Amino acid sequence: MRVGIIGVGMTAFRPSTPEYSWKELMFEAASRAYADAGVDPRTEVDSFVTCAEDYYEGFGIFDEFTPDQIGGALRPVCTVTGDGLQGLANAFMQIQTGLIDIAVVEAHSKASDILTLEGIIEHGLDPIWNKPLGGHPFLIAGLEADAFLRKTRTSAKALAAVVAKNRKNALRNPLAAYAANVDAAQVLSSPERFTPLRALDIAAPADGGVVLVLASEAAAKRRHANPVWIRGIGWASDSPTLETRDWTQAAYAQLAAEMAYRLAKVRRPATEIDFAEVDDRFSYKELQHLEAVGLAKKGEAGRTVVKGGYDPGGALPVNVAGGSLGCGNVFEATGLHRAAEVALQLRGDAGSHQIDGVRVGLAQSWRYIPSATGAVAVLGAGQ
Amino acid sequence: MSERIKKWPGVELSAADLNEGKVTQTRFRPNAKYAWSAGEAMSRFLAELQNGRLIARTCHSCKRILFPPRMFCESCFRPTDEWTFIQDTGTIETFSISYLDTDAKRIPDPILVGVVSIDGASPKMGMMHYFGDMTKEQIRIGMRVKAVWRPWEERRGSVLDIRHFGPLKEDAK
Amino acid sequence: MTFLDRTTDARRFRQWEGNMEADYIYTSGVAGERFFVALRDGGKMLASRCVACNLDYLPPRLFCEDCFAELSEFVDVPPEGRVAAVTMAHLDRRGTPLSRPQVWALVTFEGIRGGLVHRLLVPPAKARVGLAVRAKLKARGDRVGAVTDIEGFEPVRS
Amino acid sequence: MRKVGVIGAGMTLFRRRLQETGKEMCFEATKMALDSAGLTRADIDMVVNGTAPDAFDGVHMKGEYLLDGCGGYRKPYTRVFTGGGTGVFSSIAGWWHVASGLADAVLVVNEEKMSSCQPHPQSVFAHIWDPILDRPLRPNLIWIFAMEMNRYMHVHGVKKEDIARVAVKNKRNAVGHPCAQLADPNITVDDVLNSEVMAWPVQRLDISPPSDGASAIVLASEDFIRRRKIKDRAWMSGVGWCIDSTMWTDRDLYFPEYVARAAQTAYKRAKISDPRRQIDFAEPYDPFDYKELHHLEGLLLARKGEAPILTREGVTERDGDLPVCPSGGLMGVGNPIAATMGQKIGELFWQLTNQAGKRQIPHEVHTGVAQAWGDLMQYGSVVVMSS
Repeated sequence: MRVGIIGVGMTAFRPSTPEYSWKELMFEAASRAYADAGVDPRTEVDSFVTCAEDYYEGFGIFDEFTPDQIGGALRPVCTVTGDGLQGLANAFMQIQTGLIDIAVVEAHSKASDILTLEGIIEHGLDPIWNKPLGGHPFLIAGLEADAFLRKTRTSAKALAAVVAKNRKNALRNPLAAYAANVDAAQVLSSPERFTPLRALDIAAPADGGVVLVLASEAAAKRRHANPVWIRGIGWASDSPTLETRDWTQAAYAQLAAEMAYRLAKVRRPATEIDFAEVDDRFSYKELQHLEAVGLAKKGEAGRTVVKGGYDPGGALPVNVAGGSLGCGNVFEATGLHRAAEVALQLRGDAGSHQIDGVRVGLAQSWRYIPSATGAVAVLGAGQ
Repeated sequence: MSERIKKWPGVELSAADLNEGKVTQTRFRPNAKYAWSAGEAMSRFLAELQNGRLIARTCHSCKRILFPPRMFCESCFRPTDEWTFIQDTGTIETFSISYLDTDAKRIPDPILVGVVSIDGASPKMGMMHYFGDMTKEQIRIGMRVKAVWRPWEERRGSVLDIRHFGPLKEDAK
Repeated sequence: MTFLDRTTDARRFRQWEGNMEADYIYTSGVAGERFFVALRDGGKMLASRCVACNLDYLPPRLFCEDCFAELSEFVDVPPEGRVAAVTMAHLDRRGTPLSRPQVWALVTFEGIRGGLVHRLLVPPAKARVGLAVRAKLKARGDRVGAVTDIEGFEPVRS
Repeated sequence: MRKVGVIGAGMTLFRRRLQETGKEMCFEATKMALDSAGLTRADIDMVVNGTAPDAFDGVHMKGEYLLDGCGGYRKPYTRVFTGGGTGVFSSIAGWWHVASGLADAVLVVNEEKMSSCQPHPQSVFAHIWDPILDRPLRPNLIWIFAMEMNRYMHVHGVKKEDIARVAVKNKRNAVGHPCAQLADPNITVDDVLNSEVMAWPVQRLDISPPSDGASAIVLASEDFIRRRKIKDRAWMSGVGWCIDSTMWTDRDLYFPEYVARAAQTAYKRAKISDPRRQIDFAEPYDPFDYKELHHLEGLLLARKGEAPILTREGVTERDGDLPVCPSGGLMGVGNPIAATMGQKIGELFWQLTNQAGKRQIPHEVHTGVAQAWGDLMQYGSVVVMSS
């Protein structure tokens, strides 16, 4: 049975949103998604999946605070403590059981509610082996970037090219929080943070919400919807133990892509996929992820980005909407935002950052520091 | 299950093993601080508490008067329509007589706490709060109560601007 | 946007402060207990051995994450390791800029799966991948049985 | 839709404090479940983890931390979290992994290490409330149970001694459970009624205290079960889940409507039209003794206000007409929130495959229901299983 996306709703991404409580932010994204899908959540939605982590929200049990603003009160709602693409995978499976026709996936960030972001991320480190050392948690990204750059012989210039591309791309995305006309030289002269990463290599946090409405093929047909199909989806985790995981490549993204390609019957991703939205919350991650999902050969992503191969007009447009470097880090909503952008592109609804003639797109996610978990979705337009 | 498995896993520790460091361990207190945006509905709610008033939102679709107020109706899934003030009197829906404080420490004088449905809001809609000016023998479900407000200068825009709910003398209304 | 009433006076928006803080005690666990007692009392590091996979894990584990065997054998970690990845942190754990960057490394050991992420006790200019290092331990009397009993890794030859 | 069966289960001891790290506890329960199903980690396609607040274990993104212990290394792995409802909900998530056709064999692993939090897990319960409406009042978690219990007692005129009978029954049932923390063969109704008052009407022996523990089950498709010639299996014939509004002070707490909705969905899927007649035994969520009664009514196994009467008449005893919590429940075995899957789904599996040993219901049983409850008195998750 095929499963399609029939509704997309997003708020703007902003560094802070004092005018909204987290509930009100979720309500806006949900309202937009239901209007887009033409669906009444109170009578037509069979299942709601929200994606959230307690410490990002500041609640002992955040699941309590999810139903009302998405139309889920006294309805089947659950929290997937994962990123939005994992939530999408679970809604996809629910529909595949045949018992659910229409499902909703929600993810958001109210990062501006957090006063001590480093403290929250640090609290995710292994309490026996890592947390007592007292380092900033981003040192893990610094170490991984070092291992990746060294192994693939990628230059710091390539990282700067990723940042410049994504922040410039965001200038064409009215929802983006951190659009800027930045060039590689500015990135390379920004303050050092976790060598080889500089300040501008690290996506800044943002608030924002994303809601997608999914339907079975039969339900989509009944509603005369023109869905974007979830042709394949996969998710996987490498070791949670920092010391034993693979530091040079994103094994989780490779495994997730293999699963998604198997379901989507994609055999040669580099030729079959027209564009990609991948996690770039640290600049090197975009390159690492492109290689892991098979859209670049090992060691080549860095050279390709420098040559403009991932620009909107390049051979493989990557993060045309601006990525997290341009839109802001929306934490667990990051992956769902990627899927939403791919869906809008495939519908031809991406506005001034629309790319022409795209039929198949890839969305990829990572669960941020300190995880080695990620997901991949292959979306396709038309029949 | 029980028949086939001989050893059930788990190494039990005593409080002393942990607290006196008889097993190796790590201690930590996370730095996890927040300032939640109150947003549209709660900002107004808090401002009105500071004014000594309770405010609700109406939904013209289901005809409910929603308290605590929200900008959307969770039943109709539509934006709510209007602000409306409600009373500061109500009825005890349920209560507890607590000999425990927040840290589960025992206290000699119990806290009276419960849910009050507020007059003027739709039936059963209310808030959790303390009860005062009554004994644990006097408190009962169905009892009529009224907010006892802190003096104006002590109010901060918080549910604590109400000191507690005390008995309502109906004839004095 | 999606509401019927909106405030345009930004001063009216309130924030509410709070936290998610508590005190925690984490036990080292079954495998961790073996490691930290040996570190504290014997000044040495242990890895746990998976016979089935022919692997030695550092940090030691109660179970093989791959074949899922319960691990009960322990072996000594070689005294000398090498730096496999390195970074200079310019911010402390609270995000405050440091006057002198901290050097951090992933240190691996010959024949061992894993390693340790820890401080590298060299000036930033001398921090490099491939450097041969050994653990610098606190004095016996100062060791409590925690990963902080290791002060960091220092070059074998300075 | 593909049929999904439970083919193995395991659990650790439930104790106030265990030395194992959370991931070590997960490993032990997972290994037991795999061994009992005759499988290895290599046979498993996907893994689901269920664990309640990160603030108990004291690890942000706790699901990631526990991953290797759950057998999730280099596999598709997801954590789900619906408060206390996770105790049964994670098995529902496992069910859709298999029923969708994406996986043939799935591990579901639940864990809680509540002893990490000092001085008492109560201190992190302070964070589960709405920060603006509730937290300023510095509520204790037991308060809301006391409020719900009081409302339930008030509406139906229930006496405390009828509630205390649940505690007695479950602590006695737990005597046969090898993992039990709170079994007591000699406890009486008077013991419960004379225990110290915590937050009236809740007394010390009305509550299941916090524990450390983990539990795991293995789920598989019908095809996999046939192919592997697996004998001990119990089918998940119906699942349902439902959450009520966050605004708990706007609801009448005397009846758990969300449990009833979840149960109706599960019964419909299991083709059960008359639950009281068609269901042979139940494992409702019982972190407090009154919750068993409340949930029996929510599960439509008793009319509103009838559950205390059934209990008084012995209907819910292990040898009664409708055995309830034959495992010993949370009241008898312990309450490491999500890990109580061991007494709920685990017990249904063990009873339906005749492996419950000293706890085996003396008469034949074919269909059981398990339920968990959580969040701000608003979450119901229900699973019907049949032999």
